[in-house]
Amino acid sequence: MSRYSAFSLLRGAFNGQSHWKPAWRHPDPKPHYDIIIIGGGGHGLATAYYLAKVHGLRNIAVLEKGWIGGGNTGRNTTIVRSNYRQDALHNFFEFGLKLWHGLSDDLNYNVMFSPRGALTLGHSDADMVTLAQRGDAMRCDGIDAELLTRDQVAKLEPLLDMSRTARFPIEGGLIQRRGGSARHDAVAWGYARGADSLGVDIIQKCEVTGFVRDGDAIVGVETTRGRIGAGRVGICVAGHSGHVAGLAGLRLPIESQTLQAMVTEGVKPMINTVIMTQALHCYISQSDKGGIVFGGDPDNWPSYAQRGNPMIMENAVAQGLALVPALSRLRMLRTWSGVTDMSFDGSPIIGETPLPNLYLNGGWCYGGFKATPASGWTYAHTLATGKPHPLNAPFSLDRFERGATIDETGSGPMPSSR
Amino acid sequence: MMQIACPHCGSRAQQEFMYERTVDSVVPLDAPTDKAMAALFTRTNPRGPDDEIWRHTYGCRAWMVVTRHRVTHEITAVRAVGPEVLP
Amino acid sequence: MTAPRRAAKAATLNFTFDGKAYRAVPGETLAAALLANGVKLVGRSFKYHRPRGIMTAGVEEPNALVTVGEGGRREPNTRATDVFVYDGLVARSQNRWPSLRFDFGSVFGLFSKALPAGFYYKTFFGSAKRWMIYEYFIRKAAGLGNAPTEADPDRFSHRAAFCDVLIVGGGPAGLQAAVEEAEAGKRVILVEQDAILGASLIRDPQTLDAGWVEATAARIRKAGGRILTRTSASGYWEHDLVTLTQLCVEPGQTAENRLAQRLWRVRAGRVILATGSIERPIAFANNDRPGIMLSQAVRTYIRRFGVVPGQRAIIATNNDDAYDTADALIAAGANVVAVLDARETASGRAAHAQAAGMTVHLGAVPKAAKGGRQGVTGLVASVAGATQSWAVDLIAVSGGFTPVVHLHQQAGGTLNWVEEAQAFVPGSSRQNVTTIGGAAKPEAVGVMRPISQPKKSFIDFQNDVTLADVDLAWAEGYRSVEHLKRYTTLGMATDQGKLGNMAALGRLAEQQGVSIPEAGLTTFRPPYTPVSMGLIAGPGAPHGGAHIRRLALYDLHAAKAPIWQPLGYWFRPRAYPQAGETLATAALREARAVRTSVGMTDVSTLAKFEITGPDAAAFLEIICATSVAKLAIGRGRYTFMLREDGLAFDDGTVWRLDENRYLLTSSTGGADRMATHISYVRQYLCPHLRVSAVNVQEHYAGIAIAGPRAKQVVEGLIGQDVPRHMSAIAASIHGLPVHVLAASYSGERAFEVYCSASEAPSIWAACEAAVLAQGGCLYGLEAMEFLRIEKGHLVVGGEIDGRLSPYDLGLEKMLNKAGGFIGAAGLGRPALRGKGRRQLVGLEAIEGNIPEGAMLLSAPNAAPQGHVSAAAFRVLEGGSIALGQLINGFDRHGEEMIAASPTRGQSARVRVTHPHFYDLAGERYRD
Amino acid sequence: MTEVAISRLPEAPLHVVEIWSNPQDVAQRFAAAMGFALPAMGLSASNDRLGLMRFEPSVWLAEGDVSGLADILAENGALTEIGGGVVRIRLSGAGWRALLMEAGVFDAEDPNFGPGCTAATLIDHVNVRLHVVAEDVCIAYVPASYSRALLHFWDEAGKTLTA
Repeated sequence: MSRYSAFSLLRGAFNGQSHWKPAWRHPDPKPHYDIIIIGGGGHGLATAYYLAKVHGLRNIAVLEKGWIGGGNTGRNTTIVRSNYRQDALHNFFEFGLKLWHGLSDDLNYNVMFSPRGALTLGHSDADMVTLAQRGDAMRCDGIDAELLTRDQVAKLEPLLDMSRTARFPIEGGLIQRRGGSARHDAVAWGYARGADSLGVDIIQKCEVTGFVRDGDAIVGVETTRGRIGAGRVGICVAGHSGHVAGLAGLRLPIESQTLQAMVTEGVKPMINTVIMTQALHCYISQSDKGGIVFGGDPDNWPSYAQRGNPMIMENAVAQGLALVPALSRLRMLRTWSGVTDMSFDGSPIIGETPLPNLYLNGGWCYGGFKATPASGWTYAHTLATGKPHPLNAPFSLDRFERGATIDETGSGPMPSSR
Repeated sequence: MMQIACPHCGSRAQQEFMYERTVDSVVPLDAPTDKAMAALFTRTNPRGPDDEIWRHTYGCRAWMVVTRHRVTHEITAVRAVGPEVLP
Repeated sequence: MTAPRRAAKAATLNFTFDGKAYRAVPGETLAAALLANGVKLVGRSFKYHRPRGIMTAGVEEPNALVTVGEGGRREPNTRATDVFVYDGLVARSQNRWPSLRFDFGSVFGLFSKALPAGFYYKTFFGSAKRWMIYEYFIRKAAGLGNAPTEADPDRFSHRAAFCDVLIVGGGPAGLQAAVEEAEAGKRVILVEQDAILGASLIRDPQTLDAGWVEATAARIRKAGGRILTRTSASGYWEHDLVTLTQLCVEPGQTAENRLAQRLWRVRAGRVILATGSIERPIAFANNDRPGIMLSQAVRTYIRRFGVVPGQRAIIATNNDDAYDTADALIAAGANVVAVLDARETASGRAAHAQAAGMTVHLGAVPKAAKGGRQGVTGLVASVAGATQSWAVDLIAVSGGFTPVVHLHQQAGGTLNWVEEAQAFVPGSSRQNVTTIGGAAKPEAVGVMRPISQPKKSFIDFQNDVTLADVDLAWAEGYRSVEHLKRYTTLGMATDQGKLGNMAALGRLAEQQGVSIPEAGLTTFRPPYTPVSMGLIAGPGAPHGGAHIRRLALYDLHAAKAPIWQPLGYWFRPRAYPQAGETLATAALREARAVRTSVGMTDVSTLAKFEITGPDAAAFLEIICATSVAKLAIGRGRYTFMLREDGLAFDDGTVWRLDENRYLLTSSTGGADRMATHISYVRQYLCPHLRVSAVNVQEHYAGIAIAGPRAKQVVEGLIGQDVPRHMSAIAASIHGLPVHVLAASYSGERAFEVYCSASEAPSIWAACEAAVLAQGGCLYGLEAMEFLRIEKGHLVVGGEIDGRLSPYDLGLEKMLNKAGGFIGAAGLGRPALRGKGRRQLVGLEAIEGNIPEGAMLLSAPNAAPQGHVSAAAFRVLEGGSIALGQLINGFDRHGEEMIAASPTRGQSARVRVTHPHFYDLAGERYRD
Repeated sequence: MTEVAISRLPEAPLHVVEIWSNPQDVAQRFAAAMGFALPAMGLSASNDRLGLMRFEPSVWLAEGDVSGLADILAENGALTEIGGGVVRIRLSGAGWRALLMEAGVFDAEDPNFGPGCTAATLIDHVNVRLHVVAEDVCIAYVPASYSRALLHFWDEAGKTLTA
């Protein structure tokens, strides 16, 4: 692996940038791996990276149906934060946030993680109490959270409509200053390059079409590039978890829905933080290229279509313009959609399945991107040891039937709650 | 944004409708806990057609079963449910 | 034939560019007007800040981006080729500092060798904070124009339309299709993004009779067809829904009726795409200089606008179409020094041109342009292997044609590769869409491989992506076309790759050693051209798509200038402060009035359902987790509802008004959810029941009258005995029918008076007079909150937060023992009975005031074991009290804890108690 | 072509009529007693004291004098008053169809949607019930809490109507 640095770039200025090696190999699959990870998104690649780096395993393959990072890793709004009310959630995501802060150096790949603050606006005194409660829960567990007054919010984001007559008046906010955003593709590519350099085989254009079983136990996978044996198999295909688990005969507490996002044409800096709100269904940030990145609610009905729906977009933009009226004359340049695994309590599933040797990582709803490092780390632990890490133990698959759901919004038990 | 053929009103815009759940996740009133929770908490979630319950909430308020393809969103059947009604 | 030249005296419109005044002819685009005024340098590129001019005459323009308009109408990144000049137009160049001519950012161009594609992934290491320092400068350099800082003064409309046939594109094919469909009796809509119809006929008018366009348009209109110009089909969605964006005025222009743009949502039976094609540039070194223009654009400027973009031109092409440009230039009096045709053998058209005396070089491929920011001065090309150069001031290029297949692909259609046109054309589609005209049959072209220096050969002009960047991405293993796009940012600029994608694909295919269709293709997603955010939001922008719901008694409340509180879509009075009062003092005064005399409040927003029929009780026993069937006529009781997973989600009261008639109330915030739930159970689960469940939330206004003197007040109003606690009677006030329900949320003797909302104002006025006469007052939500917390009553969203079971809430004893209700099965889940559940408790301050929302800790810095869901003060005695959720809380009464709110720097020492602080025996609400 | 007048009508007695069993029998009793048939989906019917509009499969909206209806329904259905929560807005002039397309999703421009037709739909996020009473008059039944917002929207949109 050629090391990345400013110096190596400068060197390239004199050789026409001809010294760069491929960031990862394009190997053919071996007949057997100790661990196979299905899904070459950020989570799968991070899992492979930590399996190699933390657990010292080498005989690992990541199987990707298309091209790495082409699923939800490349189709989100790149927000990174750990500001959850429920302790199982904020502890998990905070572990990830700490990894984010050192990720570029760890991977020697600049993932452009920019902790410019994850700001949640409150629109009433009741919202402010809810935000305080969330912040207090975080602070009591050692996670940064700061309650902001109206004036502080106005100073931080001068283009917000702070008038008292606004439809959604802004009473204050909760900010997690260590939250922010990152460059999504770089996360997949950085983990891929890191994992590859540690010997992991990343096999693209290799779709899993079935499982090889010995009794109940899973001992390999059938793929479009032939049968591959495995000691343990980890599903890591959020968006399509139901489909892949279905190949093993499992029904999951997951419904796939479309989540769309959009970006405007680039403009000079105007939005400083990642703006979210307690009461509304939109989130706004500005990319390094200057585009205003906009997200909203998932479509709220099942779909595997990677295309958005104008009515959801209209609602998100209407709310965004009510908050930041100056966005009106910017032009929406591009929309994209991901297929999200909507779980039935809004929280992910990482852990064992009823089938020996088969593990599941999915159910990320619309919050998977920020989880990438923590998900990879804990899933690697689970796959390496066969048992969940304490951080992902609460996110077991059987929690629904047991009655131990982790419901941040209290709106369960269905993804499209009434 | 789909157009759904309501059995009572004819073809109408999706905005008038709300998705409820899949037919296989209906929890019968007399189901014991294990069966009820299995229905409530697991889905086939096919990458293909499925039977879904929708309501024409902002139209005739009636419920219906829509057979819809999850990738193409093609709707192949819509069936009325509910009490007996006059034509 | 000589082309018309633009007459200077026809230029009657004033506009400015970078502060300098110019004049334009009506009907001219800003680009045409700038060219006519001799302005060549118009913008700067995104990454290297290279000087750029006008390259196209359409929506595909990558270079000539300007900011137009002022104040809240300022539109950055407007294509100069896609805005028609209006009087007073103000345009500014962007992405330059201090000026367009001397742009400091152009130093990035000097370092371009060290800044290849994806350079930022390989440097700027260190902590995230350090990256933010680099990022600060990167962000300042990035972006193009400046966004407005003010609100938009104009309106945007959303309009639905339905038609049998939607035709996109007002060129010859589209017009012909539209007139045929319209005259066949179909409902037809024809859209054209230009201000006038004709498309290619405007550029090449000789191909059809003069007047054909106007005559055809008239026939379409006569047959009832709708023609929308300045309207672009921007998105093709599900089930043949196409969104159209119509500019009612030009970007930045003031609309007299305040309507800036209109979004049409067209549901079409069939869609015909006659979208034509976009000409491709040619990759050669410095192919981005001002003065290099697409061949058809040159023709457009000459023939449509009478503007000749150069006097000494050379044409580089791989097809026949560009020879028309040579003709147009010559007709306009310009000198065409040569046509460089990449094809090895002369086509008929080429031979004809040669015969007519034109200098045509076959097998000729451009290598490099000469010149700087003020325009090209020459071109170097390879002609049959030898290098040759010419001095020119205009290079017209035509690298072939890319059919506009965006909408077809958005509709889920496939694409087919046509080798002789080197282009993808629409294939099949699962939607009802067909493509006709040039987009379906692009012109044949010769294959043309770039032979120039890759580093300076631009393929994505705006984002400064060169052939070298494509090569580097390949070398580094970014092999899928999606990786290529993302790694190089190709196609991500405001022109969305309309010009450059095919060149990149060709290069990628060359690297892979495969044909272009094998190399893959990126997906086009909406919109076809960028769409204003204000238009997407539409008329909903000011209220975020969420109208405020107005109380029936709004005017009466507003007259008292209350403090309002948002509650879902409603705004309700939170307190009615008197002179000098704060929210807290007003609320306390109001609450004390309820405890000591009488108060009244508006409870109209509560969810209310009238349940009628022989099976009404049976139905309610499915919805409610408590028993209902034993309720006597005229009696009511508290109830709560569970989700199917057994957790509580709402509560309220149920009243038996008559033998087969019940009234069910539930929370305001959960009203819509409850309405859906009730309908689902009634229509889907229990279609056999003989019951009518009607949502009467808005029909009935509700007024609660509470306090020790409430009985006298209500007796006086209705002129008869009041019902005893949890009983209901029908009565009248001033002759108007009301229901009087004796229910208490406050803990005092209390009544809820329900009446038709249309009659509520007069009843409210009567009640208010009676209450004031008894020394009472109005109270708002804040006082209500004080009262209910002290009484230990639950609130949906607070204690009933969707995470607790009836066991956790202490409601187990009220569960219907017979079961059969929704949620009964879910209650059987083992973890709901296990240890470690959060349970409802009361909290009493030992020291300090309990902060609402605070965490409950057993010691400082210990992990939280619960939280405060609602906090208040004892209304009469004072003292901070609260309700909370605490792990195993039922067994912990008497324990001391800390209620800590680090975000507010507040904490209190508390004692865990029973969650009732007032009148435990419930004596006060009985007579 | 695009003129439209918008006015709020005075309150009227409105009831929900729901039939839960034996709908044919009820329909017969109704027709016999009232002199007109229960209207089919999407239609209205009336005599000089009572009009019925059908927006739902088993529910009719009754406007006017409902005396005698309870007896007709007997054990097969029920009558529930809802007039307090509904505001009637009259849209008149040739432009009413175009106005309803603004922020709408229903094809009010369909020539088959003529006098005697009813439809429930969403307009500017508000659930509205429409009743065409004449070629150039449509009455909208609007939830009272949203009526001011919708009136304001229609006033604004009415200024910029085009065919």
